[in-house]
Amino acid sequence: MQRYSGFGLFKHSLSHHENWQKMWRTPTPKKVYDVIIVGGGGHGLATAYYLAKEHGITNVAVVEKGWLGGGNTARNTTIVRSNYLWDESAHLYEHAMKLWEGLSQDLNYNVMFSQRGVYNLCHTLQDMRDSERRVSANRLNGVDGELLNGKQVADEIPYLDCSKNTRYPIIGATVQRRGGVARHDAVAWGFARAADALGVDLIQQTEVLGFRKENGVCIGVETSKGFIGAKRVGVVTAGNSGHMARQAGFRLPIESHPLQALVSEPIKPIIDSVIMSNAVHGYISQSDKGDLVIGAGIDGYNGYGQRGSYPVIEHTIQAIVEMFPVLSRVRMNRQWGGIVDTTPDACPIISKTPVPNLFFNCGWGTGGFKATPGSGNVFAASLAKGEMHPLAAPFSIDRFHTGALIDEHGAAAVAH
Amino acid sequence: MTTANVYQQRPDSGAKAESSLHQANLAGLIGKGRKNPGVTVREKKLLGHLTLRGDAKDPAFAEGVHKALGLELPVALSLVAKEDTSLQWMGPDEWLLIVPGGQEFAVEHALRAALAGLHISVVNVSGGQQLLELSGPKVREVLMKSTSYDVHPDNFPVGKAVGTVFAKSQLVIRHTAEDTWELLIRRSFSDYWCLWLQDAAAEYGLNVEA
Amino acid sequence: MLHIFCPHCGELRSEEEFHASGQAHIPRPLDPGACTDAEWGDYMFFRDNPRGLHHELWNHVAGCRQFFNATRNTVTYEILETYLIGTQPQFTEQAAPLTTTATREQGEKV
Amino acid sequence: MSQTHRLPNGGRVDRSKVLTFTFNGQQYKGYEGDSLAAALLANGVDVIGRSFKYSRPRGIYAAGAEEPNAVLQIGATEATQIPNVRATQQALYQGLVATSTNGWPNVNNDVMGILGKVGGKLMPPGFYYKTFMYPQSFWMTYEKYIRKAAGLGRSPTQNDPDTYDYMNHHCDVLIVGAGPSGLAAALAAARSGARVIVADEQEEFGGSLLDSRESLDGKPAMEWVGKVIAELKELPGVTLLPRATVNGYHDHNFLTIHERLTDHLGDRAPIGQVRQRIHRVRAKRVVLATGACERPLVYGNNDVPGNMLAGAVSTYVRRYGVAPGKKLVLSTNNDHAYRVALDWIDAGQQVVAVADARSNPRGALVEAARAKGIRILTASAVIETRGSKHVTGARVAAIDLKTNSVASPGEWLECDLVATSGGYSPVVHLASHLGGKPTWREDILGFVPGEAPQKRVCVGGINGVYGLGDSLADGFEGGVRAASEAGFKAVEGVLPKALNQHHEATLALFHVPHEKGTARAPKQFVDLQNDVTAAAIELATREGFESVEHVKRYTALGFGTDQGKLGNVNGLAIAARSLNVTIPQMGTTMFRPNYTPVTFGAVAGRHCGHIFEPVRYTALQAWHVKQGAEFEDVGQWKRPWYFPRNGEDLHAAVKRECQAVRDSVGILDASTLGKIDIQGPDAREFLNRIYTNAWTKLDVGKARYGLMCKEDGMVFDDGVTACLADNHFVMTTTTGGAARVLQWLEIYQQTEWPDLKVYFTSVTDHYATLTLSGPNSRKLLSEVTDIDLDREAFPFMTWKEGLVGGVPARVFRISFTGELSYEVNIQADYAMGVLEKIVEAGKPYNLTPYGTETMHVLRAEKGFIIVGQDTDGSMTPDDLNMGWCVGRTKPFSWIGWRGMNREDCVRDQRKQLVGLKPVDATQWLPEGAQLVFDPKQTIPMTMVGHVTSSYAHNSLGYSFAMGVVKGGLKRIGERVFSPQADGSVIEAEIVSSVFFDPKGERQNI
Repeated sequence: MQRYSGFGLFKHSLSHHENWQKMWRTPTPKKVYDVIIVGGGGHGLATAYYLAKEHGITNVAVVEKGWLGGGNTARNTTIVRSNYLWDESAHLYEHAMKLWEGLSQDLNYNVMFSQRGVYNLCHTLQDMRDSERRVSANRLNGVDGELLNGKQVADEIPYLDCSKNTRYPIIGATVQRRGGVARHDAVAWGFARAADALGVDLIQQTEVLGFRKENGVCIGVETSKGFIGAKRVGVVTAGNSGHMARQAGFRLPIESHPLQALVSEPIKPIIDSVIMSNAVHGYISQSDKGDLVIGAGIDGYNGYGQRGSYPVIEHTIQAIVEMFPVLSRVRMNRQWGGIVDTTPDACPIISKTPVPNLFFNCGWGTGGFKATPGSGNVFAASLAKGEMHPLAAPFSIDRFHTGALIDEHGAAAVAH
Repeated sequence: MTTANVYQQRPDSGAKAESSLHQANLAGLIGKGRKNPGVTVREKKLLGHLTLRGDAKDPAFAEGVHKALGLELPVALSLVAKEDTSLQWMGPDEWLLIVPGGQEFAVEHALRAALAGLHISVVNVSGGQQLLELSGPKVREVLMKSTSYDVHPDNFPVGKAVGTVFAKSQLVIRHTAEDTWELLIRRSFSDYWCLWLQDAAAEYGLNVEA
Repeated sequence: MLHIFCPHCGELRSEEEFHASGQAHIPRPLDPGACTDAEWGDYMFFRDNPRGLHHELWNHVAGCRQFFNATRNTVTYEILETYLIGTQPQFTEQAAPLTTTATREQGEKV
Repeated sequence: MSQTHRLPNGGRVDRSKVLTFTFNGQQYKGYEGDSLAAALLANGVDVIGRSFKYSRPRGIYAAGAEEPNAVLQIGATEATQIPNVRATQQALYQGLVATSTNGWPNVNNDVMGILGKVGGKLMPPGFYYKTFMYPQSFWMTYEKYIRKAAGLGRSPTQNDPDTYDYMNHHCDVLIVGAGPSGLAAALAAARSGARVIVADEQEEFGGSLLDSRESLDGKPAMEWVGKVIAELKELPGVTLLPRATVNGYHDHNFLTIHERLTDHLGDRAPIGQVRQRIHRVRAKRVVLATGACERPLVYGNNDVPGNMLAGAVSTYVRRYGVAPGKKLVLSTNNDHAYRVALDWIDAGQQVVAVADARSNPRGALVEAARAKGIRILTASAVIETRGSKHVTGARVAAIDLKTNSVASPGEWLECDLVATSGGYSPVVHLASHLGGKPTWREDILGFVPGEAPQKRVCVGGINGVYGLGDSLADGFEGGVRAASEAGFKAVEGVLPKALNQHHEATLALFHVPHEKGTARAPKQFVDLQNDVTAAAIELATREGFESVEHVKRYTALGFGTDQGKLGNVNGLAIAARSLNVTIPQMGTTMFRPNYTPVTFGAVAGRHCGHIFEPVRYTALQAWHVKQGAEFEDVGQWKRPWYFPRNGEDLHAAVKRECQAVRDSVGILDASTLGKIDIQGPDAREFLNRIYTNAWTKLDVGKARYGLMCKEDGMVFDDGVTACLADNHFVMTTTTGGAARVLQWLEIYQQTEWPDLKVYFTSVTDHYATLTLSGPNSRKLLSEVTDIDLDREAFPFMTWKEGLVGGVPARVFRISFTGELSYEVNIQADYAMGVLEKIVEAGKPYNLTPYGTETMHVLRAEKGFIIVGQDTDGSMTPDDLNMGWCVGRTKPFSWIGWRGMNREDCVRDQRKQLVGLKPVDATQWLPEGAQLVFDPKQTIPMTMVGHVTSSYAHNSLGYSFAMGVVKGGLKRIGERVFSPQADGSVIEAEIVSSVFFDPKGERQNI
């Protein structure tokens, strides 16, 4: 792999950048792989990378029906945090957070992970109770978190309307200072480049149409370019998981909904951190390019259209203007939608399935991006060993039968 | 066996009564608006409101209602009225009956008598809602600012009544005469509606009538 | 923003008046006690979530407060029909084309 | 010198109305009717900004929505600042203040520009992915400077003084664009009697006719426009919206229009007017007459001020009477662009030469130019331009498209304006917002709308129909079609005659070759706003980015405020060539709303400030305010939280209120609790199925507490339900749960058990509820009621009707405080009168109003739960130690029963609700605090539960709490610990959750 550095950049500038290598190959699929990852998004690419790097399994293919990182990796609001309430989630997301913290160096690709701090605003007494509960749990789980009072919030977040005149006055907030944002595309490309360098085949423009089973055991995937054999198959197709499960012959406790986001025109820095509010339903950060990146809750109905309902956009912007009245004259540039796979307990499914050797990693709802390295890391370990990684084990499909849900709803009605 | 508990809820007389707009101080705005206002607001307060439920497909139900009220059951999205009494379709098994204040007890008895033996429900909701009449040449514009329902007369002729969204909540809009409309507002939301309407009508001029 | 024909009101109304309540035609098991945990879990949580025709339950919350069913394409968002609770859809994945080419939608007054 | 570049006559500006404006601190003059861009050009302003990445000087490039460079900060005061206004779309007004958004110390002498020149080479696309990685800790510092340099304009730092609103419309036909085809469509549709809305983004209707050389019926084309507008205005049902951009095409023919009502008058709306309005339109049919947008050719240094779109030059000359130069060189690959040469000559300026990439152009306009003696260099193009802050020359050379190379050294032509035209791109944005993929048409070298299920008709330029006569006919036909599909009978009409000129085909040239090759040539910009060059696109493909989305994301092509209106097709063409595929194989990126940016305030509408969301009040609100209550938000309700007296804080007030209730009597406004009237012969059976406990034996006159679970067995609401008659009940719910519970009942009745005969009606608003609680409540109430309050006659958990304060009331004897209590329900209209009588009678008893906080304390002392505070959606009744409320033998498998018997719900060591008593009675356990058995363990600790409710100030005299603890009910008497943020640990004993009057004697006196 051609290493990236400031010096390298200078050297290439002398030859007018005519000699940069391809970031990844365009391989022809082999007949059989040790592991096939279905889905070339951030999670899938990370899985492939960690399979190769940490488990020495390099005979791996990532099969992607479109282009790498073209699903929710390309359509989210790039927030990274790990301040989840329940132990199982906190441990998983904190695992991801630790990987984020060295990811650019690990991948030799700047994913621009920027620990600007993530604030969750409190508007009611119950918000304060829930926040104390979450921050207290975070602290005892080794996840950083602070609970701020109204005055501290006003001091830390300029232009936030902390007056008593608002409809839902802000009375406090939690902050995770290690939380922040990352450059979403770079995450997919960085993992892809590093995985490719370790020998992983990235097979784009190839759709998985079904799973071939022998004696009920998965032995490979049927694709638009023919059958590809595999000892184990991991499916990581956010926004399409229900459909893939149907191809494999079972159902999931998942419904796919549109999740919308929008950006403003680029403006000079005004929002320095990530600010989220469940009560008024909106969250906002500012990208390095200057766009205000804004999102809200999911649309109410199932949809695979990568677009959502206009009233959701209205409500979101109303929330932003309510929180930051100074932004009223700034203008919205572009809106879009992703497709999120939601589960009843707002937690992912990282699990074996009724089909032996077929594993699913899905149901991340609105929280997938922030988990990318952690999700890939534990899924890779599970695929390598054929047994679920301890951090992944609580996220099995079985919990929807036994009742052992990990209910993040209370803590994350508008999770991201 | 008594099927329902019905009691006279309104005091005889002399008791202090406040409509839901009392605290929004609509009364304080009476006569203080612009001349030739685009919108005139009038409270129709302290009327008797009864929610009637029953099976529209059962002829006995329709007959009973007619017997008690002298009104035909209105079909979907419509309103029938006789003098100060109106009966409005609210849903396939639900109607809203509005009668002059104080009559609701007697009317409920009459209805229950006429519908005896049928599976019905009559509920006095007089304290929870009231009518707000909007009239004037600019009412339609104010409604267009407030609801995504089509209020053009082609779609919303006089005599029609619909439940829909209004600003960030829900209410019923009734078209009662060419430039006259009624909003059926819930008590606890009254303050919000009042502020909303004042704001929406400001550019056209708003007058409050007693 | 969807335009939904309420079969009770007999009109097309804006999405804002409605609340989506998930997949339709999921009857509550008549004898829950006879269900295994897995069966009960399936009833509560597992859904078809199709890409294409979806039969779903809607409530006209701002209007007549009634529930009804709709057959909607989850990719194009076209609504092929709305129908009363207790009745069956005309359009099903097997029986109908995924998109209609009809120039008029249900309830459209022209 | 003023308006040096203003032509002596011509244009649609009103020269009698001189307007003064300021740009970068300097005052200029312009005319009414000018755009800001036109006025700047009239004053010879070259450099209006610096580019995003390389800080290169930039000038006005276009005349409309596609402008990439002239993106300015507008506003005379801090509160009225508007970032990123396109000068081409901003009408000039008296006193307008504009500044450049980049450039330090100013746009003409920019330090970053020097850096850009030096460092530009180090900033290929994606350079930031390749560097700034080491050392790890430095990224935040690098980033700080990157952020400072990025962004265009700035947000105001004061609140917006203006207001915005919505207007909802329903129409038969919405026509987008009021150019020739749109107006023809409007005539056809409107004459049929349909409800028609015509929206156009420009200051006035006319579209391309506003600067057209062409005539209709032998008269200037704008005369026809005037006639059409006059006719449309007379027709009922027609709404004309100029200055109104249709920004989004959403599902089911819902479109949003952003109308700028006052932006042409000033930076602040006149008093009493809204600044901007969003029209939310549901259209039966949509006619898209959005036209086409000229695209430039890509050549070296094509960004130096003085390079301009050919059509824009014509616009400035003919519409504004402004000549943005003297000596023009035109580089084109098509016939249409020749009109700029003719307009330029007509304006008395010099055309140096036309470079036409085609080898033998013979179209009508070409011949007209030849006839005027204009020098035409064929098979040639402008290869590059020169000039630092303004163009001083252009090199025209022969090009060989087969080999994609320069075929002659060419010659440098001295000029001060280079007009460029690379053909036209139909404006397919709206047609594609819902995902309909546009299709490439090789004959017009542009994407046209693809098939889509939407009920829409595309007419004119968007279809690649460019001739005026054809466009009118296409528009009219489209209008007829739209109206008839919407149910109207179209009437025939006669269209004005246009001279249809012979146009030859456009040549497929996008990127002009350079001898040095793309990587080494002077920068050839594809996306001017984002500084994306042809070399950058080639580099992206070289590095393996093969999909259009990848190329776009890697280079930032099309991510600007112009969303790539000029650059996208050129970028695609370059990428396609580089990957050796065709343009349609390359495909397009997604088009998403908005077409042009929309003010946040306008999208928010009036839903901000005091009417952001509904506030709900009870009938007693005025009284609460008079008593000085502090309020708490509970759902949409404002509820009195506590009633401070004489400067008391929360704790002091609550302690006093608690004591008053325990000692004498207090009064609470409980009107916000949900109340549902339930009638029908199956009401009782329904309650049996929906509640966890049994209702079969509840007699008329009695009331009972019930829990509701979801199918998973988790508690989701609770309340008291009373039997009013055999078939008649009234249910109470939590305040926040009222709407949810009613929905819950309805969904089961309507979809699951339609055979059960029962009706539900909300009476939450109908009744006001006054709770009198305390040992003296009976005495007090007896003074204002005729009801027999005797203990035997009116026992606990029953209800009576009678007069209270002279008003008929239904009184429930139930208790949430543990004290003797009465809940008085009266029709809300009469609540205030009744309250006043009770308060008067209460004076001797020190009747004390109390709020939600005191209510919470008193109920916690009794161990009563609050759903949502002591529960979180993961607790069964058994977890709450409320197994007594579970009907384990009810015949029907009620909602929740099966769920709470799943494997995980019946295991040991579930978290259970218990009381917690800090060992140090003065310590307060924070609500939410996590609990552990072993405080000395290392992190991550094993947590065993958390505090749900906690009160240090109460009637007990010591701090106590409720909380959930793993296996807690079997651990009564054991200790738990709560490690705090400050390192301290609070130790507490696990106790029964009933702290006060465990036998329940006081409520039963």
